[in-house]
Amino acid sequence: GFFSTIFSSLFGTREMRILILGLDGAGKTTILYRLQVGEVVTTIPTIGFNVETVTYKNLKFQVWDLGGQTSIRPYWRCYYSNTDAVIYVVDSCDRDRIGTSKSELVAMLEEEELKKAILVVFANKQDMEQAMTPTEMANALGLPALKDRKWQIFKTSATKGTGLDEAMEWLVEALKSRQ
Amino acid sequence: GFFSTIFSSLFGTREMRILILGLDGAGKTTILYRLQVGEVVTTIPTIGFNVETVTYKNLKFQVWDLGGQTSIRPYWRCYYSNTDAVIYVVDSCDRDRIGTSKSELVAMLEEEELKKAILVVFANKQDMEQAMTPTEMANALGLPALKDRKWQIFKTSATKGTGLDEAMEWLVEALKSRQ
Amino acid sequence: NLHHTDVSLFEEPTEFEYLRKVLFEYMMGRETKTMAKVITTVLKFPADQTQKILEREDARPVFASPRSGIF
Amino acid sequence: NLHHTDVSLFEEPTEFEYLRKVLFEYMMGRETKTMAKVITTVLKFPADQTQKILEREDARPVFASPRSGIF
Ligand SMILES: Nc1nc2c(ncn2[C@@H]2O[C@H](COP(=O)(O)OP(=O)(O)OP(=O)(O)O)[C@@H](O)[C@H]2O)c(=O)[nH]1
Ligand SMILES: Nc1nc2c(ncn2[C@@H]2O[C@H](COP(=O)(O)OP(=O)(O)OP(=O)(O)O)[C@@H](O)[C@H]2O)c(=O)[nH]1
Ligand SMILES: [Mg+2]
Ligand SMILES: [Mg+2]
Repeated sequence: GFFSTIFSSLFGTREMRILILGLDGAGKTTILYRLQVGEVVTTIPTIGFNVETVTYKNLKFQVWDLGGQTSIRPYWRCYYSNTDAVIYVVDSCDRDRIGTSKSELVAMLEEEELKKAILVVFANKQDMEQAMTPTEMANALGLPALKDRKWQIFKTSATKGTGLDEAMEWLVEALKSRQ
Repeated sequence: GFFSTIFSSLFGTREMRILILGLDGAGKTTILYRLQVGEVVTTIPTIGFNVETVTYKNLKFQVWDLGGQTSIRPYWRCYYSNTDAVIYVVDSCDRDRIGTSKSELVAMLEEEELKKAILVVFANKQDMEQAMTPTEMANALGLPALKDRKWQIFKTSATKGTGLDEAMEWLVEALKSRQ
Repeated sequence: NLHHTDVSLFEEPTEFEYLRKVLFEYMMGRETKTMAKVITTVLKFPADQTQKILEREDARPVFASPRSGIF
Repeated sequence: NLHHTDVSLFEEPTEFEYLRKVLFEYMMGRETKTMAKVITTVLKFPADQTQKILEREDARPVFASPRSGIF
Protein backbone atom coordinates (compact mmCIF):
# COMPACT_ATOMS: atom_id res chain seq x y z
CA GLY A 1 0.00 0.00 0.00
CA PHE A 2 0.76 3.66 -0.13
CA PHE A 3 1.94 4.23 3.43
CA SER A 4 4.08 1.15 3.63
CA THR A 5 5.77 2.23 0.41
CA ILE A 6 6.55 5.68 1.84
CA PHE A 7 7.59 4.15 5.12
CA SER A 8 9.86 1.66 3.40
CA SER A 9 11.48 4.20 1.16
CA LEU A 10 12.19 6.46 4.15
CA PHE A 11 14.18 3.60 5.60
CA GLY A 12 15.62 2.57 2.29
CA THR A 13 14.02 -0.88 2.25
CA ARG A 14 11.43 -1.19 -0.43
CA GLU A 15 9.74 -4.53 -0.95
CA MET A 16 11.65 -6.63 -3.45
CA ARG A 17 9.93 -8.52 -6.22
CA ILE A 18 11.27 -11.99 -6.86
CA LEU A 19 10.17 -14.57 -9.39
CA ILE A 20 10.70 -18.30 -8.98
CA LEU A 21 10.86 -19.85 -12.44
CA GLY A 22 11.82 -23.22 -13.90
CA LEU A 23 10.29 -26.24 -15.60
CA ASP A 24 7.31 -28.06 -14.10
CA GLY A 25 8.23 -30.37 -11.26
CA ALA A 26 11.54 -28.62 -10.52
CA GLY A 27 10.44 -27.81 -6.96
CA LYS A 28 9.43 -24.14 -7.20
CA THR A 29 6.32 -24.32 -5.04
CA THR A 30 8.10 -26.48 -2.50
CA ILE A 31 10.81 -23.84 -2.30
CA LEU A 32 8.37 -20.93 -1.96
CA TYR A 33 6.68 -22.41 1.09
CA ARG A 34 9.94 -23.68 2.53
CA LEU A 35 11.13 -20.07 2.44
CA GLN A 36 7.89 -18.68 3.79
CA VAL A 37 6.83 -21.10 6.49
CA GLY A 38 9.97 -23.20 6.85
CA GLU A 39 8.14 -26.44 6.11
CA VAL A 40 7.71 -28.94 3.30
CA VAL A 41 4.16 -28.69 2.02
CA THR A 42 2.40 -31.14 -0.23
CA THR A 43 2.18 -29.60 -3.70
CA ILE A 44 0.13 -30.11 -6.79
CA PRO A 45 1.22 -28.82 -10.21
CA THR A 46 0.75 -25.04 -10.24
CA ILE A 47 -1.71 -23.96 -12.90
CA GLY A 48 -1.46 -20.26 -12.31
CA PHE A 49 0.82 -18.94 -9.60
CA ASN A 50 1.40 -18.53 -5.92
CA VAL A 51 2.43 -15.19 -4.49
CA GLU A 52 3.59 -14.73 -0.91
CA THR A 53 5.36 -12.18 1.20
CA VAL A 54 8.60 -13.55 2.57
CA THR A 55 10.68 -11.71 5.16
CA TYR A 56 14.36 -12.51 5.26
CA LYS A 57 17.03 -10.61 7.20
CA ASN A 58 14.70 -7.64 7.63
CA LEU A 59 14.11 -7.47 3.90
CA LYS A 60 10.60 -7.98 2.60
CA PHE A 61 10.17 -9.94 -0.59
CA GLN A 62 7.10 -10.37 -2.69
CA VAL A 63 7.80 -13.80 -4.11
CA TRP A 64 5.96 -15.11 -7.17
CA ASP A 65 6.06 -18.83 -7.96
CA LEU A 66 4.80 -19.37 -11.52
CA GLY A 67 3.56 -22.67 -12.93
CA GLY A 68 6.14 -24.25 -15.24
CA GLN A 69 4.11 -26.50 -17.55
CA THR A 70 4.84 -26.13 -21.26
CA SER A 71 1.54 -24.53 -22.27
CA ILE A 72 1.67 -21.81 -19.63
CA ARG A 73 5.40 -21.03 -19.78
CA PRO A 74 4.82 -18.43 -22.56
CA TYR A 75 3.02 -16.31 -19.97
CA TRP A 76 5.99 -15.98 -17.59
CA ARG A 77 6.92 -12.80 -19.41
CA CYS A 78 3.74 -11.06 -18.29
CA TYR A 79 5.18 -11.06 -14.77
CA TYR A 80 8.66 -9.67 -15.51
CA SER A 81 8.05 -5.97 -14.95
CA ASN A 82 9.84 -4.50 -11.88
CA THR A 83 11.45 -7.80 -10.97
CA ASP A 84 14.58 -7.52 -8.80
CA ALA A 85 15.72 -11.12 -8.93
CA VAL A 86 14.89 -14.46 -10.51
CA ILE A 87 15.32 -17.73 -8.67
CA TYR A 88 15.68 -20.27 -11.44
CA VAL A 89 15.00 -23.78 -10.19
CA VAL A 90 16.31 -26.85 -11.99
CA ASP A 91 15.71 -30.50 -11.12
CA SER A 92 19.29 -31.81 -10.95
CA CYS A 93 18.13 -35.30 -11.87
CA ASP A 94 16.17 -34.29 -14.97
CA ARG A 95 18.99 -34.69 -17.50
CA ASP A 96 16.53 -35.25 -20.36
CA ARG A 97 15.16 -31.76 -20.06
CA ILE A 98 18.25 -29.78 -19.15
CA GLY A 99 18.31 -28.51 -22.75
CA THR A 100 14.74 -27.24 -22.46
CA SER A 101 15.60 -25.68 -19.13
CA LYS A 102 18.52 -23.90 -20.77
CA SER A 103 16.52 -22.53 -23.69
CA GLU A 104 13.79 -21.20 -21.39
CA LEU A 105 16.47 -19.56 -19.26
CA VAL A 106 18.17 -18.00 -22.27
CA ALA A 107 14.86 -16.67 -23.64
CA MET A 108 14.06 -15.20 -20.26
CA LEU A 109 17.39 -13.45 -19.86
CA GLU A 110 17.00 -11.84 -23.26
CA GLU A 111 13.97 -9.89 -22.08
CA GLU A 112 14.52 -6.16 -21.65
CA GLU A 113 12.42 -6.03 -18.48
CA LEU A 114 14.80 -8.44 -16.74
CA LYS A 115 17.98 -6.67 -17.81
CA LYS A 116 18.88 -5.64 -14.29
CA ALA A 117 17.51 -8.68 -12.48
CA ILE A 118 19.87 -10.80 -10.41
CA LEU A 119 19.90 -14.52 -11.23
CA VAL A 120 20.18 -17.29 -8.64
CA VAL A 121 20.09 -20.82 -9.95
CA PHE A 122 18.97 -23.53 -7.55
CA ALA A 123 20.40 -26.92 -8.57
CA ASN A 124 17.57 -28.61 -6.69
CA LYS A 125 16.93 -32.22 -5.57
CA GLN A 126 20.55 -32.64 -4.51
CA ASP A 127 19.37 -35.28 -2.06
CA MET A 128 19.03 -37.68 -5.00
CA GLU A 129 21.93 -39.91 -6.00
CA GLN A 130 21.93 -39.20 -9.72
CA ALA A 131 21.98 -35.43 -9.21
CA MET A 132 24.14 -33.32 -11.54
CA THR A 133 26.83 -31.33 -9.80
CA PRO A 134 26.47 -27.54 -9.80
CA THR A 135 29.46 -27.22 -12.16
CA GLU A 136 27.93 -29.70 -14.56
CA MET A 137 24.63 -27.83 -14.44
CA ALA A 138 26.19 -24.39 -14.77
CA ASN A 139 27.87 -25.55 -17.97
CA ALA A 140 24.75 -27.25 -19.31
CA LEU A 141 22.81 -24.01 -18.77
CA GLY A 142 25.55 -21.89 -20.31
CA LEU A 143 25.94 -19.75 -17.19
CA PRO A 144 29.69 -19.07 -17.59
CA ALA A 145 28.98 -17.34 -20.91
CA LEU A 146 26.50 -14.86 -19.41
CA LYS A 147 27.36 -11.21 -19.95
CA ASP A 148 26.30 -8.25 -17.80
CA ARG A 149 24.52 -10.47 -15.33
CA LYS A 150 25.04 -10.93 -11.63
CA TRP A 151 24.46 -14.63 -11.06
CA GLN A 152 25.28 -17.55 -8.78
CA ILE A 153 24.39 -21.23 -8.58
CA PHE A 154 23.64 -23.19 -5.37
CA LYS A 155 23.01 -26.82 -4.61
CA THR A 156 19.71 -27.16 -2.82
CA SER A 157 17.29 -29.72 -1.55
CA ALA A 158 13.92 -28.16 -0.94
CA THR A 159 12.63 -31.24 0.83
CA LYS A 160 15.64 -31.62 3.16
CA GLY A 161 15.95 -27.87 3.47
CA THR A 162 19.64 -27.75 2.60
CA GLY A 163 21.35 -24.99 0.67
CA LEU A 164 18.43 -22.55 0.78
CA ASP A 165 19.92 -20.37 3.51
CA GLU A 166 23.22 -19.92 1.72
CA ALA A 167 21.43 -19.06 -1.49
CA MET A 168 19.14 -16.53 0.15
CA GLU A 169 22.03 -14.97 2.03
CA TRP A 170 23.94 -14.48 -1.19
CA LEU A 171 20.83 -13.02 -2.82
CA VAL A 172 20.25 -10.54 0.00
CA GLU A 173 23.84 -9.35 -0.23
CA ALA A 174 23.64 -9.09 -4.00
CA LEU A 175 20.44 -7.03 -3.75
CA LYS A 176 21.90 -4.76 -1.09
CA SER A 177 25.15 -4.14 -2.93
CA ARG A 178 23.20 -3.33 -6.07
CA GLN A 179 21.36 -0.39 -4.53
CA GLY B 1 -25.02 7.47 -11.79
CA PHE B 2 -26.09 8.33 -8.30
CA PHE B 3 -27.44 11.84 -8.81
CA SER B 4 -29.31 11.09 -11.99
CA THR B 5 -30.97 8.16 -10.22
CA ILE B 6 -32.11 10.40 -7.38
CA PHE B 7 -33.17 13.08 -9.80
CA SER B 8 -35.12 10.62 -11.92
CA SER B 9 -36.87 9.01 -9.02
CA LEU B 10 -37.91 12.41 -7.68
CA PHE B 11 -39.68 12.94 -10.96
CA GLY B 12 -40.89 9.40 -11.21
CA THR B 13 -39.00 8.59 -14.41
CA ARG B 14 -36.26 6.11 -13.80
CA GLU B 15 -34.27 4.83 -16.77
CA MET B 16 -35.87 1.68 -18.18
CA ARG B 17 -33.87 -1.36 -19.11
CA ILE B 18 -34.91 -3.03 -22.34
CA LEU B 19 -33.45 -6.11 -24.03
CA ILE B 20 -33.73 -6.78 -27.75
CA LEU B 21 -33.59 -10.54 -28.26
CA GLY B 22 -34.21 -12.95 -31.12
CA LEU B 23 -32.36 -15.31 -33.46
CA ASP B 24 -29.36 -14.16 -35.47
CA GLY B 25 -30.27 -12.14 -38.52
CA ALA B 26 -33.74 -11.19 -37.25
CA GLY B 27 -32.91 -7.49 -37.42
CA LYS B 28 -32.15 -6.61 -33.78
CA THR B 29 -29.16 -4.37 -34.40
CA THR B 30 -30.92 -2.66 -37.29
CA ILE B 31 -33.84 -1.95 -34.95
CA LEU B 32 -31.64 -0.64 -32.13
CA TYR B 33 -30.02 2.00 -34.32
CA ARG B 34 -33.26 2.80 -36.11
CA LEU B 35 -34.70 3.60 -32.68
CA GLN B 36 -31.65 5.53 -31.56
CA VAL B 37 -30.58 7.53 -34.60
CA GLY B 38 -33.58 7.03 -36.90
CA GLU B 39 -31.46 5.58 -39.67
CA VAL B 40 -30.71 2.22 -41.26
CA VAL B 41 -27.11 1.33 -40.45
CA THR B 42 -25.06 -1.37 -42.06
CA THR B 43 -24.74 -4.23 -39.60
CA ILE B 44 -22.49 -7.20 -39.09
CA PRO B 45 -23.48 -10.20 -36.96
CA THR B 46 -23.28 -9.13 -33.32
CA ILE B 47 -20.76 -11.19 -31.39
CA GLY B 48 -21.31 -9.62 -28.04
CA PHE B 49 -23.84 -6.84 -27.64
CA ASN B 50 -24.63 -3.22 -28.32
CA VAL B 51 -25.99 -1.00 -25.58
CA GLU B 52 -27.37 2.47 -26.21
CA THR B 53 -29.46 5.06 -24.46
CA VAL B 54 -32.68 5.75 -26.35
CA THR B 55 -35.04 8.59 -25.42
CA TYR B 56 -38.66 8.17 -26.43
CA LYS B 57 -41.54 10.37 -25.29
CA ASN B 58 -39.47 11.78 -22.44
CA LEU B 59 -38.68 8.30 -21.21
CA LYS B 60 -35.08 7.18 -21.13
CA PHE B 61 -34.32 3.61 -22.07
CA GLN B 62 -31.11 1.71 -21.72
CA VAL B 63 -31.47 -0.67 -24.65
CA TRP B 64 -29.36 -3.82 -24.95
CA ASP B 65 -29.14 -5.63 -28.28
CA LEU B 66 -27.65 -9.07 -27.73
CA GLY B 67 -26.08 -11.25 -30.42
CA GLY B 68 -28.40 -14.10 -31.42
CA GLN B 69 -26.10 -16.78 -32.81
CA THR B 70 -26.64 -20.29 -31.45
CA SER B 71 -23.42 -20.55 -29.47
CA ILE B 72 -23.89 -17.29 -27.59
CA ARG B 73 -27.65 -17.50 -27.01
CA PRO B 74 -27.12 -19.38 -23.73
CA TYR B 75 -25.62 -16.19 -22.32
CA TRP B 76 -28.74 -14.04 -22.83
CA ARG B 77 -29.78 -14.98 -19.32
CA CYS B 78 -26.81 -13.17 -17.80
CA TYR B 79 -28.46 -9.90 -18.87
CA TYR B 80 -31.97 -10.50 -17.52
CA SER B 81 -31.68 -8.88 -14.09
CA ASN B 82 -33.74 -5.66 -13.66
CA THR B 83 -35.16 -5.82 -17.16
CA ASP B 84 -38.41 -3.90 -17.68
CA ALA B 85 -39.27 -5.12 -21.16
CA VAL B 86 -38.10 -7.50 -23.86
CA ILE B 87 -38.39 -6.67 -27.54
CA TYR B 88 -38.39 -10.08 -29.21
CA VAL B 89 -37.54 -9.79 -32.89
CA VAL B 90 -38.52 -12.48 -35.39
CA ASP B 91 -37.70 -12.61 -39.10
CA SER B 92 -41.17 -13.08 -40.58
CA CYS B 93 -39.71 -14.85 -43.63
CA ASP B 94 -37.66 -17.38 -41.67
CA ARG B 95 -40.29 -20.12 -41.49
CA ASP B 96 -37.63 -22.82 -41.07
CA ARG B 97 -36.57 -21.47 -37.75
CA ILE B 98 -39.84 -20.28 -36.27
CA GLY B 99 -39.78 -23.38 -34.03
CA THR B 100 -36.34 -22.47 -32.71
CA SER B 101 -37.50 -18.93 -32.21
CA LYS B 102 -40.42 -20.21 -30.18
CA SER B 103 -38.36 -22.47 -27.94
CA GLU B 104 -35.87 -19.71 -27.18
CA LEU B 105 -38.78 -17.42 -26.34
CA VAL B 106 -40.41 -19.99 -24.09
CA ALA B 107 -37.14 -20.69 -22.25
CA MET B 108 -36.65 -16.97 -21.75
CA LEU B 109 -40.13 -16.36 -20.37
CA GLU B 110 -39.64 -19.14 -17.83
CA GLU B 111 -36.84 -17.23 -16.14
CA GLU B 112 -37.70 -15.83 -12.73
CA GLU B 113 -35.80 -12.59 -13.39
CA LEU B 114 -38.11 -11.78 -16.31
CA LYS B 115 -41.34 -12.55 -14.48
CA LYS B 116 -42.50 -8.95 -14.56
CA ALA B 117 -41.03 -7.97 -17.91
CA ILE B 118 -43.34 -6.75 -20.64
CA LEU B 119 -43.04 -8.57 -23.98
CA VAL B 120 -43.26 -6.89 -27.37
CA VAL B 121 -42.83 -9.13 -30.39
CA PHE B 122 -41.65 -7.51 -33.61
CA ALA B 123 -42.77 -9.53 -36.64
CA ASN B 124 -39.95 -7.99 -38.64
CA LYS B 125 -39.10 -7.85 -42.36
CA GLN B 126 -42.75 -7.23 -43.28
CA ASP B 127 -41.51 -5.53 -46.44
CA MET B 128 -40.82 -8.97 -47.89
CA GLU B 129 -43.48 -10.80 -49.89
CA GLN B 130 -43.31 -14.14 -48.15
CA ALA B 131 -43.70 -12.62 -44.69
CA MET B 132 -45.85 -14.43 -42.13
CA THR B 133 -48.78 -12.41 -40.86
CA PRO B 134 -48.73 -11.32 -37.21
CA THR B 135 -51.55 -13.73 -36.39
CA GLU B 136 -49.72 -16.61 -38.02
CA MET B 137 -46.58 -15.71 -36.09
CA ALA B 138 -48.35 -15.20 -32.76
CA ASN B 139 -49.77 -18.70 -33.07
CA ALA B 140 -46.46 -20.21 -34.14
CA LEU B 141 -44.81 -18.65 -31.10
CA GLY B 142 -47.60 -19.74 -28.77
CA LEU B 143 -48.33 -16.21 -27.62
CA PRO B 144 -52.08 -16.67 -27.06
CA ALA B 145 -51.31 -19.32 -24.44
CA LEU B 146 -49.11 -17.01 -22.35
CA LYS B 147 -50.21 -16.58 -18.74
CA ASP B 148 -49.49 -13.62 -16.47
CA ARG B 149 -47.71 -11.74 -19.20
CA LYS B 150 -48.42 -8.36 -20.71
CA TRP B 151 -47.58 -8.80 -24.39
CA GLN B 152 -48.33 -7.47 -27.86
CA ILE B 153 -47.18 -8.25 -31.41
CA PHE B 154 -46.48 -5.66 -34.14
CA LYS B 155 -45.61 -5.89 -37.82
CA THR B 156 -42.40 -4.02 -38.46
CA SER B 157 -39.90 -3.34 -41.15
CA ALA B 158 -36.69 -2.07 -39.64
CA THR B 159 -35.26 -1.16 -43.04
CA LYS B 160 -38.38 0.74 -44.22
CA GLY B 161 -38.98 2.07 -40.72
CA THR B 162 -42.61 0.99 -40.56
CA GLY B 163 -44.40 -0.22 -37.44
CA LEU B 164 -41.69 0.79 -34.99
CA ASP B 165 -43.47 3.90 -33.73
CA GLU B 166 -46.71 2.08 -32.99
CA ALA B 167 -44.81 -0.64 -31.17
CA MET B 168 -42.82 1.82 -29.07
CA GLU B 169 -45.90 3.84 -28.26
CA TRP B 170 -47.65 0.74 -26.99
CA LEU B 171 -44.56 -0.18 -24.96
CA VAL B 172 -44.32 3.25 -23.35
CA GLU B 173 -47.98 3.11 -22.33
CA ALA B 174 -47.58 -0.42 -21.02
CA LEU B 175 -44.57 0.62 -18.96
CA LYS B 176 -46.35 3.68 -17.59
CA SER B 177 -49.53 1.85 -16.66
CA ARG B 178 -47.47 -0.82 -14.92
CA GLN B 179 -45.93 1.64 -12.44
CA ASN C 1 7.34 -21.69 -26.79
CA LEU C 2 4.16 -23.21 -28.08
CA HIS C 3 1.47 -20.86 -29.37
CA HIS C 4 -2.08 -21.66 -30.31
CA THR C 5 -3.94 -19.81 -32.99
CA ASP C 6 -7.05 -17.92 -31.93
CA VAL C 7 -9.38 -20.35 -33.57
CA SER C 8 -8.01 -23.49 -32.00
CA LEU C 9 -8.16 -22.06 -28.48
CA PHE C 10 -11.93 -22.31 -28.35
CA GLU C 11 -13.74 -25.03 -30.22
CA GLU C 12 -16.31 -22.42 -31.21
CA PRO C 13 -14.60 -19.25 -32.45
CA THR C 14 -17.72 -17.17 -31.89
CA GLU C 15 -17.59 -17.91 -28.19
CA PHE C 16 -13.97 -16.89 -28.04
CA GLU C 17 -14.67 -13.57 -29.70
CA TYR C 18 -17.68 -13.08 -27.47
CA LEU C 19 -15.61 -13.62 -24.36
CA ARG C 20 -13.03 -11.12 -25.55
CA LYS C 21 -15.66 -8.48 -26.23
CA VAL C 22 -17.32 -8.91 -22.84
CA LEU C 23 -14.01 -9.03 -21.02
CA PHE C 24 -12.83 -5.87 -22.71
CA GLU C 25 -15.93 -4.02 -21.53
CA TYR C 26 -15.43 -5.42 -18.03
CA MET C 27 -11.81 -4.39 -17.93
CA MET C 28 -12.72 -0.89 -19.10
CA GLY C 29 -15.11 -0.68 -16.15
CA ARG C 30 -18.35 -0.65 -18.12
CA GLU C 31 -21.47 -2.46 -16.90
CA THR C 32 -19.21 -4.55 -14.73
CA LYS C 33 -21.92 -6.40 -12.83
CA THR C 34 -23.56 -7.72 -15.99
CA MET C 35 -20.21 -8.42 -17.63
CA ALA C 36 -19.08 -10.33 -14.54
CA LYS C 37 -22.13 -12.56 -14.82
CA VAL C 38 -21.35 -13.31 -18.45
CA ILE C 39 -17.66 -13.99 -17.84
CA THR C 40 -18.25 -16.36 -14.94
CA THR C 41 -20.87 -18.19 -17.03
CA VAL C 42 -18.82 -18.47 -20.22
CA LEU C 43 -15.79 -19.72 -18.32
CA LYS C 44 -17.86 -21.91 -15.98
CA PHE C 45 -16.40 -20.55 -12.76
CA PRO C 46 -17.19 -22.65 -9.70
CA ALA C 47 -20.24 -21.41 -7.78
CA ASP C 48 -18.26 -20.17 -4.77
CA GLN C 49 -15.93 -18.06 -6.90
CA THR C 50 -18.83 -16.66 -8.90
CA GLN C 51 -20.54 -15.64 -5.68
CA LYS C 52 -17.43 -13.90 -4.37
CA ILE C 53 -17.00 -12.01 -7.62
CA LEU C 54 -20.63 -10.88 -7.75
CA GLU C 55 -20.58 -9.81 -4.10
CA ARG C 56 -17.55 -7.71 -4.86
CA GLU C 57 -19.36 -6.13 -7.81
CA ASP C 58 -22.23 -5.15 -5.52
CA ALA C 59 -19.76 -3.43 -3.23
CA ARG C 60 -18.12 -1.44 -6.04
CA PRO C 61 -18.42 2.32 -5.73
CA VAL C 62 -21.00 3.65 -8.20
CA PHE C 63 -18.69 6.19 -9.79
CA ALA C 64 -16.41 3.39 -11.00
CA SER C 65 -18.95 2.43 -13.65
CA PRO C 66 -19.36 5.34 -16.07
CA ARG C 67 -22.42 4.00 -17.89
CA SER C 68 -24.11 2.67 -14.77
CA GLY C 69 -27.81 3.27 -14.66
CA ILE C 70 -30.26 1.87 -12.21
CA PHE C 71 -28.79 -1.57 -11.57
CA ASN D 1 -28.99 -24.61 -25.83
CA LEU D 2 -25.64 -26.02 -26.71
CA HIS D 3 -23.12 -26.36 -23.92
CA HIS D 4 -19.46 -27.20 -24.18
CA THR D 5 -17.63 -29.14 -21.56
CA ASP D 6 -14.74 -27.38 -19.88
CA VAL D 7 -12.16 -29.44 -21.63
CA SER D 8 -13.45 -28.88 -25.15
CA LEU D 9 -13.61 -25.11 -24.75
CA PHE D 10 -9.85 -24.80 -24.87
CA GLU D 11 -7.79 -27.21 -26.86
CA GLU D 12 -5.35 -27.24 -23.96
CA PRO D 13 -7.21 -27.68 -20.66
CA THR D 14 -4.26 -26.33 -18.66
CA GLU D 15 -4.54 -23.01 -20.41
CA PHE D 16 -8.23 -22.84 -19.70
CA GLU D 17 -7.69 -23.46 -15.99
CA TYR D 18 -4.84 -20.96 -15.99
CA LEU D 19 -7.04 -18.28 -17.50
CA ARG D 20 -9.72 -18.92 -14.91
CA LYS D 21 -7.27 -18.65 -12.05
CA VAL D 22 -5.77 -15.40 -13.32
CA LEU D 23 -9.15 -13.93 -14.14
CA PHE D 24 -10.47 -14.76 -10.68
CA GLU D 25 -7.58 -12.89 -9.08
CA TYR D 26 -8.16 -9.96 -11.44
CA MET D 27 -11.87 -9.85 -10.68
CA MET D 28 -11.14 -9.94 -6.96
CA GLY D 29 -8.96 -6.88 -7.43
CA ARG D 30 -5.63 -8.52 -6.69
CA GLU D 31 -2.46 -7.63 -8.59
CA THR D 32 -4.66 -6.29 -11.32
CA LYS D 33 -1.93 -4.77 -13.47
CA THR D 34 -0.02 -8.04 -13.75
CA MET D 35 -3.21 -10.06 -14.16
CA ALA D 36 -4.38 -7.70 -16.92
CA LYS D 37 -1.15 -8.37 -18.81
CA VAL D 38 -1.66 -12.11 -18.53
CA ILE D 39 -5.32 -11.99 -19.57
CA THR D 40 -4.72 -9.83 -22.63
CA THR D 41 -1.85 -12.14 -23.64
CA VAL D 42 -3.71 -15.42 -23.12
CA LEU D 43 -6.74 -14.18 -25.03
CA LYS D 44 -4.64 -12.38 -27.66
CA PHE D 45 -6.37 -9.02 -27.35
CA PRO D 46 -5.62 -6.61 -30.20
CA ALA D 47 -2.77 -4.20 -29.37
CA ASP D 48 -5.00 -1.12 -29.14
CA GLN D 49 -7.35 -2.76 -26.65
CA THR D 50 -4.45 -4.06 -24.58
CA GLN D 51 -3.00 -0.58 -24.41
CA LYS D 52 -6.30 0.93 -23.29
CA ILE D 53 -6.69 -1.70 -20.60
CA LEU D 54 -3.15 -1.23 -19.27
CA GLU D 55 -3.48 2.56 -19.27
CA ARG D 56 -6.62 2.18 -17.23
CA GLU D 57 -4.77 -0.07 -14.78
CA ASP D 58 -2.12 2.61 -14.32
CA ALA D 59 -4.85 5.10 -13.48
CA ARG D 60 -6.49 2.84 -10.88
CA PRO D 61 -6.54 4.21 -7.34
CA VAL D 62 -3.91 2.46 -5.20
CA PHE D 63 -6.33 1.42 -2.46
CA ALA D 64 -8.29 -0.72 -4.91
CA SER D 65 -5.53 -3.29 -4.90
CA PRO D 66 -5.23 -4.79 -1.42
CA ARG D 67 -1.98 -6.68 -2.02
CA SER D 68 -0.36 -3.96 -4.11
CA GLY D 69 3.28 -3.41 -3.40
CA ILE D 70 5.65 -1.24 -5.31
CA PHE D 71 4.40 -1.70 -8.85
N1 LIG E 1 13.73 -35.47 -3.79
C1 LIG E 1 13.35 -34.21 -3.88
N2 LIG E 1 12.11 -33.93 -4.29
C2 LIG E 1 11.74 -32.62 -4.37
C3 LIG E 1 12.62 -31.57 -4.04
N3 LIG E 1 11.96 -30.40 -4.22
C4 LIG E 1 10.73 -30.70 -4.67
N4 LIG E 1 10.59 -32.04 -4.76
C5 LIG E 1 9.41 -32.78 -5.21
O1 LIG E 1 9.20 -32.54 -6.58
C6 LIG E 1 7.80 -32.55 -6.89
C7 LIG E 1 7.43 -31.28 -7.61
O2 LIG E 1 7.60 -30.18 -6.73
P1 LIG E 1 6.82 -28.81 -6.92
O3 LIG E 1 7.33 -27.85 -5.90
O4 LIG E 1 5.36 -29.03 -6.96
O5 LIG E 1 7.29 -28.43 -8.38
P2 LIG E 1 7.01 -27.07 -9.20
O6 LIG E 1 8.32 -26.61 -9.72
O7 LIG E 1 6.25 -26.12 -8.37
O8 LIG E 1 6.13 -27.60 -10.44
P3 LIG E 1 5.00 -26.80 -11.31
O9 LIG E 1 4.08 -26.17 -10.30
O10 LIG E 1 4.32 -27.83 -12.14
O11 LIG E 1 5.71 -25.81 -12.15
C8 LIG E 1 7.09 -32.72 -5.56
O12 LIG E 1 6.76 -34.06 -5.39
C9 LIG E 1 8.12 -32.29 -4.55
O13 LIG E 1 7.97 -32.89 -3.28
C10 LIG E 1 13.92 -31.92 -3.59
O14 LIG E 1 14.76 -31.08 -3.28
N5 LIG E 1 14.22 -33.24 -3.55
N1 LIG F 1 -35.79 -6.83 -45.83
C1 LIG F 1 -35.49 -6.54 -44.57
N2 LIG F 1 -34.26 -6.77 -44.11
C2 LIG F 1 -33.98 -6.45 -42.82
C3 LIG F 1 -34.94 -5.90 -41.96
N3 LIG F 1 -34.38 -5.71 -40.74
C4 LIG F 1 -33.11 -6.12 -40.86
N4 LIG F 1 -32.85 -6.57 -42.10
C5 LIG F 1 -31.60 -7.10 -42.61
O1 LIG F 1 -31.32 -8.34 -42.00
C6 LIG F 1 -29.93 -8.53 -41.84
C7 LIG F 1 -29.60 -8.85 -40.39
O2 LIG F 1 -29.90 -7.73 -39.59
P1 LIG F 1 -29.19 -7.46 -38.18
O3 LIG F 1 -29.85 -6.25 -37.59
O4 LIG F 1 -27.73 -7.45 -38.30
O5 LIG F 1 -29.63 -8.80 -37.42
P2 LIG F 1 -29.40 -9.18 -35.86
O6 LIG F 1 -30.71 -9.65 -35.33
O7 LIG F 1 -28.75 -8.06 -35.14
O8 LIG F 1 -28.41 -10.45 -35.98
P3 LIG F 1 -27.29 -10.96 -34.91
O9 LIG F 1 -26.48 -9.77 -34.52
O10 LIG F 1 -26.48 -12.00 -35.62
O11 LIG F 1 -28.03 -11.56 -33.76
C8 LIG F 1 -29.28 -7.26 -42.33
O12 LIG F 1 -28.85 -7.45 -43.65
C9 LIG F 1 -30.40 -6.25 -42.26
O13 LIG F 1 -30.27 -5.19 -43.19
C10 LIG F 1 -36.25 -5.66 -42.50
O14 LIG F 1 -37.16 -5.20 -41.82
N5 LIG F 1 -36.48 -6.01 -43.79
MG1 LIG G 1 4.38 -25.32 -8.54
MG1 LIG H 1 -26.94 -7.83 -34.24
